[in-house]
Amino acid sequence: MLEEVSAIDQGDMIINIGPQHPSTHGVLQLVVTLNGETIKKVEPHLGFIHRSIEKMCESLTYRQFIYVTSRMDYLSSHINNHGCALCVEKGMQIEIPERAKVIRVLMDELTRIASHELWWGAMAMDLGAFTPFFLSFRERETITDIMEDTCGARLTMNYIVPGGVMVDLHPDFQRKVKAFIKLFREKADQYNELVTGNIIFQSRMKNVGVLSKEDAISYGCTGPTARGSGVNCDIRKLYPYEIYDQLKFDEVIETGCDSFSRYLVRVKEMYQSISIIEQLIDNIPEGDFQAKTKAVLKLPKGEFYTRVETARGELGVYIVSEGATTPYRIKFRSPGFSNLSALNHMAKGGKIGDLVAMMGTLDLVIPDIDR
Amino acid sequence: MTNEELKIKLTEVLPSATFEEGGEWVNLSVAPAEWKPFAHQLRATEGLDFDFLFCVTCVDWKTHLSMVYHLTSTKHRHSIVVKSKLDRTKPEIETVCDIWRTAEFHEREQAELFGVDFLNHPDLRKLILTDDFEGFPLRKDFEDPINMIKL
Amino acid sequence: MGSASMIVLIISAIVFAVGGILVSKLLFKKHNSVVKGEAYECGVPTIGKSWVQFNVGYYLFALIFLIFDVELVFLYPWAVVAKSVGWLALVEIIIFMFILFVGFLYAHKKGALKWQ
Amino acid sequence: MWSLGNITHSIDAWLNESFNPALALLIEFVIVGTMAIELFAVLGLVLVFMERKVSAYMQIRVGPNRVGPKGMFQTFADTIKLLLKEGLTPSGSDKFLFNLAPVIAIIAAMLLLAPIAFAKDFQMWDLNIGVLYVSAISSVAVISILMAGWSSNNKYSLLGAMRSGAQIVSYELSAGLSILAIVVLVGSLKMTDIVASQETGWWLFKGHIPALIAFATFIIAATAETNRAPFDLAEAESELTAGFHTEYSGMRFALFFLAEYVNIFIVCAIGATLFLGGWMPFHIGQWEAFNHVMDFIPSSLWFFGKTFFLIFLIMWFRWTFPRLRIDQLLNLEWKYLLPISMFNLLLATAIAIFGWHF
Amino acid sequence: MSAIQYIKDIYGAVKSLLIGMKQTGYYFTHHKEIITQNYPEEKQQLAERFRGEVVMTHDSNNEHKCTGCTACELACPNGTIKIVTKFEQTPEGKKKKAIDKFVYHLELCTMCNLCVVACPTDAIKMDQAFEHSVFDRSQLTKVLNKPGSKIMEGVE
Repeated sequence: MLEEVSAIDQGDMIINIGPQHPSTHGVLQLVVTLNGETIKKVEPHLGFIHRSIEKMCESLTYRQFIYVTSRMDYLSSHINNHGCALCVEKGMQIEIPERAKVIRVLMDELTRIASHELWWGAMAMDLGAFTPFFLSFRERETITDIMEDTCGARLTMNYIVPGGVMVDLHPDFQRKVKAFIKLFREKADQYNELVTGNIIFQSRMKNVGVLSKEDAISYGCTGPTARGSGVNCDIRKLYPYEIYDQLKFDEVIETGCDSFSRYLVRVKEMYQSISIIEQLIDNIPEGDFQAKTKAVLKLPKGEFYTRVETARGELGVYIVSEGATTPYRIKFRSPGFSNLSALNHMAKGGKIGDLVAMMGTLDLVIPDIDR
Repeated sequence: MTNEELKIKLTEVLPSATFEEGGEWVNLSVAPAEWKPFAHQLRATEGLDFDFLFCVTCVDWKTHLSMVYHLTSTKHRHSIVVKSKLDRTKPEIETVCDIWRTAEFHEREQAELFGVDFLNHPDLRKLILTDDFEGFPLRKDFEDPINMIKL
Repeated sequence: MGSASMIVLIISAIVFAVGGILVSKLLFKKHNSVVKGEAYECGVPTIGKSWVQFNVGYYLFALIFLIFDVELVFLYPWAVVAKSVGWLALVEIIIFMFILFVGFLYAHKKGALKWQ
Repeated sequence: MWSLGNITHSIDAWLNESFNPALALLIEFVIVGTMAIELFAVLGLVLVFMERKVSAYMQIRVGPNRVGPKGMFQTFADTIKLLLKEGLTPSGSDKFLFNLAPVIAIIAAMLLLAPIAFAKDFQMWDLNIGVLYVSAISSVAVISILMAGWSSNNKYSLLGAMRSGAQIVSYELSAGLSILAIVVLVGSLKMTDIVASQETGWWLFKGHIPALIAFATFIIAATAETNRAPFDLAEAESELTAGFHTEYSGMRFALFFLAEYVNIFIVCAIGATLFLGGWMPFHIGQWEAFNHVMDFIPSSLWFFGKTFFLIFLIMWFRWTFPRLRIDQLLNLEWKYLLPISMFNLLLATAIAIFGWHF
Repeated sequence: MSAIQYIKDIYGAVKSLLIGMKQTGYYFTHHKEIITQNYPEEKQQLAERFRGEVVMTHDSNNEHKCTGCTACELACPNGTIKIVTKFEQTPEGKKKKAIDKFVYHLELCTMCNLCVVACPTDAIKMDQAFEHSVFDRSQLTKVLNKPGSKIMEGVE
């Protein structure tokens, strides 16, 4: 508080962006010190929707806790579940069938596209263009429809169980996904015309929120945020899980280190995800979708850490087990939390308008940060 | 570098470190007092180059607290887990946020949820909880006055 | 209808605006509370005063504007007669614009038009 | 032929016959005032509805479709809602200025109606410095924004007001210069003269390149002066929540909202008058038959058609483009628009003096 | 900045803006691209697997399959389900455990499907109903077994 008072004496202005602000996409509070329009300091205040998911999971069984994690990063809920299930499977040493692996990866990539679509629209809206938001929701809607067909829910699917997936794919799945791929390829190029090539968009994002490679590593940034700074950190490539090592896809890396390269990484990632889906959609192996597991899961005593690549970066699931049916301690290393910590560094010297662009390209999902 | 080579190298850097068996990564324990210089060496030593701190956790073992740092090197792609036992009544450990800047937020989070005091941390205010919150919610003996599940 | 229309329009604007506000005042019941009177700042109390000394960046533009706006006012009467005066008007304005443009370039070089 | 001009003349004549001149004048004033207020109300309703529908169709939605046929009465319902809302005044604000600001905004918008020629012989005040009058009055609008932003005792409002100040004063220059290009071609500041000069063709077509450039600059500057996206920095909702009118609610907010839309109408009307010939029908040189058919369409329809076309253009901008940043916005003006329009004025002068236009 | 570059910049900028306007102009003129559904009139066909709420299936004889084993209650992460059991007299005179009330708190349910998976007799399933809004929260607490219903023959 003292610091803030002294800042005011110097003719600076302290302004709250959030908790109820259109561009924070949730209840995040940023206390911004301004000099005119120039940002001197950004201080995030978190916890408005902190639910202590880690504590909650300590009282839930290994089957139950997975569903809670859908509520963390709700836009890539399926990938969160995936990470948790992988950790339990690692502890229990469950070998899951090929079919389940492929289904999981397919759903992961669909979720990633859905998440990036939403980010794309919201990002455009942050910069003041409304139309892309509605356009991106059309494709996202197609994906959620596919999800709904198979998983029974649109956002928090809870489709993954330890040992595989909950139910088998819907008979229409392949047809609908193929239709989606066609639609996506057609529309995504249009969107690039509307947004990516637009001079105002480019000038709003280029050389804004510069995060050098060293800083990105030091701040623990992962996912598209770090890849926009030239760090290769794609978990799917570095520590492949499921069948990612058998797939052909590129890790998208841009070396511009600014908002625009982060933007490009996400846009190009959508195309990569589409190519992954194309590789898999005709090659879903027959067989079980779920491995036989015991009714009550008990992880052996020990510590287990798995990581997956969510739409926002690296999600780490760290389970400390005492051999009971519930985890002794569980920690989620969420990507958004680390990415947010770099915001102050990036924002210094920028304008308020830049701050909005930066938050847009960091793709913050507040429940993911607060947990 | 394989885990065995890593162990040898780490013993050179810190002879007093004790290794734990099991797990996919090298697990080692250090005393809280030794942690800070050790962290400096982990970051700076040629061949180790642990530049990426990806997870900072605290575990309440009822008798003591234990800090867990997950480190990896973006250059050599090897990872280690460093643990440090803390006294439960007065948990104190040096901050590492000048070495890995991501630690600033992670340490603030652990500080308020477990009550760990990170010495020399630039800004150890509450990040998630309200300023007047009492207690450390993730400790095992914490009782939430309002429990939604026990209706 | 001439310049009287200004008065008519001002009166009708006031009638419209004040009348609208008064009508709406009649229609709702006022509930006073302290929270309602607070300035909106995303739901948290404001830190410090809002009426602060402000960055000079905005004012520089206002100053440069002043110079150019005066120039613009000079141009209006010239524009009306330019056609009848003929090519002399063109020569005049080229000289005028040249001087102005040099001044403009000077301001630009000095960085007055750059948002610091 | 049916025209608004004839109607006004006959009303005028009838009033002067029936009453003594002073009373007749007073009645005329009342009629004009009421019509101005009505125009305001109708414009507000129509433009808001239009904006919603345009944005909806651009965003693959249907837009308002519940109240009335195709949602026609949606804005009407919204107006009633705003009437019934409590107008809050923040406790720390400068109450006098806070209440005055929306009234000033409305007055500025209303005064701009005076020189606009809505149809043939249908104009309130055909003053001989019509264009200058428009430039002068339109700068009053920024005062209301500054007043609102400053008096609200809110940091967002203050920032929005400051931005708006810097923005509007900057863009006034290129707006003025682009208007001047036409004034040079016409040789008069009078609205009727400007319209009359376009009988053989609109300036946009017969003014060569300078008119085209002037038109483009005018549209950009008009968008900026009315605080519309992509230049809506004063109320950039993703940065400043609602900018200068953050603290306004109920009817006071509605007045700002209305003033914004009426301002759009007015700048578009002026744009239509200067570049698209105002109420003048579309004529092509010697094509007598074609011109005669065009004459058959009432002049008021021509005027409103052109104005609404320009309004649509401005709406199209809004729903396509993202917002500029404040320094980019000023850069655009001082680095691009101002030098271009200065150069353009020289070009227009040369064309006017040597008679190179059609 | 050279003059040619200056003009090129302007040309590129204007071109990119016009391309963008072409896109929105396309949607403005092509009304069949509209994806709005007027909700109460046009209801979307929900997927057959859509999870809206938990229901208990009853056949025409008002019989259900629930044995009251509480597997679902244990599986539920939120404490959504409470099973109240009672002892019933079978015709042979033996006492048999059966459900009295299957209480389901819709307001706590997150539709995670774990109870349905856990049920050994397929007594409960997910229904597609999604219009759950009520004026009083207590209406969201439901009893799933219909009054007077019995357990189906042969279900253990």
